[in-house]
Amino acid sequence: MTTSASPSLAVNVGGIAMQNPVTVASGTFGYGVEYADWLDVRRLGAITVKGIRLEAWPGNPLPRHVEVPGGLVNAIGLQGPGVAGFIAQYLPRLREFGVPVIVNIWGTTVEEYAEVAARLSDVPGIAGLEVNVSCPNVKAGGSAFGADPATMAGVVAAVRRRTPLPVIPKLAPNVPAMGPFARAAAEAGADALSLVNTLPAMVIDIERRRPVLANRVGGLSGACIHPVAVKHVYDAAQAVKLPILAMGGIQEAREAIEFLIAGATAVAVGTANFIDPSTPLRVIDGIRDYLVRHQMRDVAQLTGSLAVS
Amino acid sequence: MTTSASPSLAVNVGGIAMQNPVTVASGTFGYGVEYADWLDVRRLGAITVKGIRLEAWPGNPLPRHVEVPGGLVNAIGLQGPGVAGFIAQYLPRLREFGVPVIVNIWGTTVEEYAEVAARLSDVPGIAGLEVNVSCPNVKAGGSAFGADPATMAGVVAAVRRRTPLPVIPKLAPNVPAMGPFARAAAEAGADALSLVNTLPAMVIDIERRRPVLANRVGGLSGACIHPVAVKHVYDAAQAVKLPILAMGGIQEAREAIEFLIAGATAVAVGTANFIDPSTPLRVIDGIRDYLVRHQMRDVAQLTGSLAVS
Amino acid sequence: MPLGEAAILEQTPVSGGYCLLRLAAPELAAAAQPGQFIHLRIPGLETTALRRPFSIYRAGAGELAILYKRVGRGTDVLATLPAGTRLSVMGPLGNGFPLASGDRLPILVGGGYGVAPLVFLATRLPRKGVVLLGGRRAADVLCIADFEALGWSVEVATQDGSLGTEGLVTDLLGRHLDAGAPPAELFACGPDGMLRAVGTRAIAAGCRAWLSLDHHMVCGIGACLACVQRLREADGSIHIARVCKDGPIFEARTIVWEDPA
Amino acid sequence: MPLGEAAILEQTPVSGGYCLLRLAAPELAAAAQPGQFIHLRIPGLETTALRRPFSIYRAGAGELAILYKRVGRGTDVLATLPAGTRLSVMGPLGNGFPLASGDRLPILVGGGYGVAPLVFLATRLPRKGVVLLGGRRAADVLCIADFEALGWSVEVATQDGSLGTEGLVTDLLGRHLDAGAPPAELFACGPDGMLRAVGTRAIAAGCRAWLSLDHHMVCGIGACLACVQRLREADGSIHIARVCKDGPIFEARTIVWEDPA
Ligand SMILES: Cc1cc2nc3c(=O)[nH]c(=O)nc-3n(C[C@H](O)[C@H](O)[C@H](O)COP(=O)(O)OP(=O)(O)OC[C@H]3O[C@@H](n4cnc5c(N)ncnc54)[C@H](O)[C@@H]3O)c2cc1C
Ligand SMILES: Cc1cc2nc3c(=O)[nH]c(=O)nc-3n(C[C@H](O)[C@H](O)[C@H](O)COP(=O)(O)OP(=O)(O)OC[C@H]3O[C@@H](n4cnc5c(N)ncnc54)[C@H](O)[C@@H]3O)c2cc1C
Ligand SMILES: Cc1cc2nc3c(=O)[nH]c(=O)nc-3n(C[C@H](O)[C@H](O)[C@H](O)COP(=O)(O)O)c2cc1C
Ligand SMILES: Cc1cc2nc3c(=O)[nH]c(=O)nc-3n(C[C@H](O)[C@H](O)[C@H](O)COP(=O)(O)O)c2cc1C
Ligand code: FES
Ligand code: FES
Repeated sequence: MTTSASPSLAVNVGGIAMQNPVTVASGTFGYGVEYADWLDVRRLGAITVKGIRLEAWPGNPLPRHVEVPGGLVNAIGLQGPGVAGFIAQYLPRLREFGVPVIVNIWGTTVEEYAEVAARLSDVPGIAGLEVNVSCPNVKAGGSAFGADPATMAGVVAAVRRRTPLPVIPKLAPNVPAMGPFARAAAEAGADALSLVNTLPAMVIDIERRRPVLANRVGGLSGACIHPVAVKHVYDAAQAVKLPILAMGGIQEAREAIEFLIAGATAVAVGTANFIDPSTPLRVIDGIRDYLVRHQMRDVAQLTGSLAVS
Repeated sequence: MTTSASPSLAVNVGGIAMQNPVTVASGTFGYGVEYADWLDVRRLGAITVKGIRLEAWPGNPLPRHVEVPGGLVNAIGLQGPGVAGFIAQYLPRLREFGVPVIVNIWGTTVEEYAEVAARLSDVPGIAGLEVNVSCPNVKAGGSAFGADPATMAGVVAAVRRRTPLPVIPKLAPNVPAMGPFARAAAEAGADALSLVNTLPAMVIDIERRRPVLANRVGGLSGACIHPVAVKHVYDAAQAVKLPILAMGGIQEAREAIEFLIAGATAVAVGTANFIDPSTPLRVIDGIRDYLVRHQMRDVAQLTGSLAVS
Repeated sequence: MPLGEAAILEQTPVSGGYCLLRLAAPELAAAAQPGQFIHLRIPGLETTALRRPFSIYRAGAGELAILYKRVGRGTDVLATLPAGTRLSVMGPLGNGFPLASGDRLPILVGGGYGVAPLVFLATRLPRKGVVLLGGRRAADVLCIADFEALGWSVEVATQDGSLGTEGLVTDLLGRHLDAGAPPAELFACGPDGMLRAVGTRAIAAGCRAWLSLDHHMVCGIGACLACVQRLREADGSIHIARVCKDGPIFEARTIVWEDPA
Repeated sequence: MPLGEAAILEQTPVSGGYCLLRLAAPELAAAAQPGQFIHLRIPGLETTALRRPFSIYRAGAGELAILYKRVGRGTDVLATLPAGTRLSVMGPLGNGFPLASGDRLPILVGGGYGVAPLVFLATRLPRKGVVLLGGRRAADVLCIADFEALGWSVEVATQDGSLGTEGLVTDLLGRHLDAGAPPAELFACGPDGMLRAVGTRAIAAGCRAWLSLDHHMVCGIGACLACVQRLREADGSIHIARVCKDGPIFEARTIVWEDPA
């Protein structure tokens, strides 16, 4: 794929070696297999799958989503097959793609997070764990663990103790400052950071005077959250040395390049997959073109290259 | 303006009697006089002016704004004439409009906030103070005071001690949960709450690899923040009994009605003024039409009318 | 089926706010099965606007048609696009109707744009049968001529009585499900309330009813879990299916209807 | 001037990516002064898209024209709008050029779309003078015929030498500011670098230069403080002016140029 003149796109995110810096955001790409008919998933830097807890989980009632200007509000509620179901139904096929698999995990207790991590560490074919402490759509678990640095760090430390896999906490954007969260995660043993999750949001049907979503609230994703995410990525990169996996509103290579310049090592395409499944590949190509045009030999030169006066 | 058949639009926001529930958001309507040629400002429920501190303040270097999908990122940096300048240059003309004037205040220290409040309490023609503890665009002051409930409450309490005017803290949207802030503000003596300010954001010029804004970061406003603001308003209304002045992304009456249903007593139109200065009047008319259509006699029936199952 | 583009061949208002859209899409047309849908990206909408799903109305000879109703900003924009415009299309998606063996009389029940997939189905079923069409008023009842041209017998009910019987389309079902009527198999597409009523009657009459569900969708291919539907398996266990991928067509007996919100 | 709507009368590509847009706007046309601008809302852009400012190129007989260059998504969309489209227009905005008394020779200096307000100015100044026009290449030099028809003498400089002198428009200034030349007053509109150079030369030559600044704008009417410019008052104190409301035209001596970013 790369000729000698072509810049190097390979990156390493906390121990996960990726052929290029582009993965997909958890929950927007199913378990990898669903989109396999629609793009060459072997070209991705990694595949990040939908959140998994210990047991199967039904998710929220419908409606689970609503479109808003420049974005999408979802409250899927982390429906999933549980660890055993994931390993049996999806992992074999995922392994065949030959790209690193990042599993997004969550739990309703700290112990559950750790247990999920341990179980996933026993099976081959998983490259790393993204620890979701920021899902706004479940009552227990999710954002309840991500609202303050100490609680979040407790989850990260518990997971860390039970797995040799790279641990990547996924942080919430609705915080006053990302620095304290980034530092707490680093101290708790995180190998990289993933940011950001969706912004808690609510949409009301004014005719019925009811929330549109059955879950009342959901998480805002898509183009409109990109400038918010870039600020968080920049702040996290200033605070810690950990590699950052950045996401939020990537639609084209441009938004991904902003993340890299702000300090991200890799990026994930989320909501845009729904609109155009070829987005991750266009982003990979766009990053390569940018590097060529700016005479950079390695995407690492882009990471953190922001000049501030 | 109201015939006998017409529903009542009058509201009271923490002691500020407004003929209708629609004001303008601080910083998007200058000092009231600038837009007087473009709409009948006498029809507004109140006029909220740009942030004022003790002394004149130059604001940030240019560029101070950048357009993004569904929104605007600004870093004006609270440029203003200071208390004395405001009283001399703008207040006389503002008084003539005959609608309540809400002055948005800030300071670089807690004492300065209190001093500004005291000085503005000595002059006639000011209906209330909106206390900005959430501006993302100044180094000292602004969001530094709004990042945790206790610090924020300290500012509110200090202002409270120095003014008999209604005190309305203006809160930031980038918090894990609005409840603790709302409760802290209430306990510190706030008469109402104003929410939300802009979301901290960053936009990078990828060709130059520099932040677009001279201030590096700015605040995101406009349509895209509306679902985030609605959630905060709902949470605040669940947490405290204080009247809420809601803002963030109002473009038409629909978004304002969502805020009222979520629990707001009044709303403010911000960024939309720049695009269509008649927005506040269209919103007033749209709320009236909605009340008529839904056979409500008073806009108070709308406030907090959200049905949740 | 890779992600493709298709050019608009024709865009014609029909009646009652409905429009016919013909697309040049040879591969898609060749693969399409009745009951499947396409997921269209509508150009000119704001950033992050999702695709919109539409049932396949006709497919063949290198082209594919849908029949859509203008109901919101997506379909409003769609209606303005001139012939020649290229659209990004995902499809054909979903499971499609089972093509019955022919030993039972097929009865198609359609409401509103729900007739679209039934027309396509009528062209492929091995045996002709009866079509029951409903709508609020005459303008909402589409495709009568299509079915008649295919040799199907058509009965109509409108709520205002402006065409056919006054009442609901489900009122027309009774006589066809009578003990004395020939054994039937039902295929229905339309609003939830109608589907539910068709399902209830089919179950009572002991015949199968294939219902095409109209859930809002995001990805359209089974990845996001926005469109789920609880199903009761033969063994009584509950299974969460995705309408876009495992459906949109499910047999009435398996569907667990949620209480009306 | 209340917020109004104006219908597009004509939309014509000129050269070098420039277009002429004529609007039916009687009140606005009657009130417009040279150097003022209009703030246009461009339909079809995404939610929360700001208005775009454009200098008034011609005004009179119930209509108003602008000359715009396609440079981004707003002007790209603008260029697609057919005659008859109604646009929301705020204007006329800004202070406008002072209309000199006629005791000094007016010299107009324009670069790119900066010529637009100068054409309007040339129609209103009490005395005819000299116009110096610059651009990268011949296609960027607009309105020569306009000025000549008004009886002004035109000199051109292009960077590639494809029209007039090879070089910058400011190179043409020298001879007109010589000690021997008649006392002049300068009016300039164009890119920052050009304005700054014009200002520096005018100050050196002891004559006034009225510069029209091109700051990005939000409200366009002085309310948001997005477009500020520091000015040095006669007494040496610094004053922060709003380009949209207090400008866009300022006398060179008062402008405090920021260091290039
Ligand atoms: C499998 C399937 C087949 C369909 N076939 C047809 C058809 O043949 N002809 C036709 O006219 N319509 C059909 N629909 C409905 C069609 O998708 C919606 O009418 C359309 O998406 C409305 O888009 P809008 O932007 O105009 O409306 P808006 O109300 O502005 O849409 C807002 C959002 O809600 C979704 N939405 C709104 N109404 C519906 C609905 N009834 N069903 C699903 N999503 C909806 C939109 O996709 C969009 O995401 C079908 C839906 C499904 C699920
Ligand atoms: C007082 C004044 C008079 C002007 N007169 C003319 C004119 O007569 N003809 C003409 O072609 N252009 C003129 N401009 C510039 C014109 O406003 C911009 O070219 C236009 O806004 C670009 O919009 P866009 O969406 O195509 O570009 P984009 O780059 O997509 O715009 C993004 C944002 O940047 C702003 N912007 C981009 N370029 C400029 C610029 N050069 N100046 C100010 N804002 C900019 C836009 O308004 C918008 O908010 C004038 C600008 C000002 C301030
Ligand atoms: C439908 C949907 C489902 C999601 N599910 C998960 C999930 O299971 N776990 C998780 O950590 N994030 C989840 N997310 C968040 C995304 O991974 C991503 O952080 C967010 O959408 C921002 O990126 P985007 O703007 O590119 O979509 C989900 C997002 C969407 C839209
Ligand atoms: C240009 C601009 C200037 C602003 N200045 C202030 C300010 O001085 N004080 C303040 O409290 N909020 C300020 N804000 C925030 C607004 O008052 C409002 O809270 C925010 O823009 C959200 O509303 P909107 O989405 O309707 O614009 C400013 C916003 C903008 C866009
Ligand atoms: S729409 Fe995504 S799973 Fe059905
Ligand atoms: S653009 Fe708002 S003050 Fe000039």
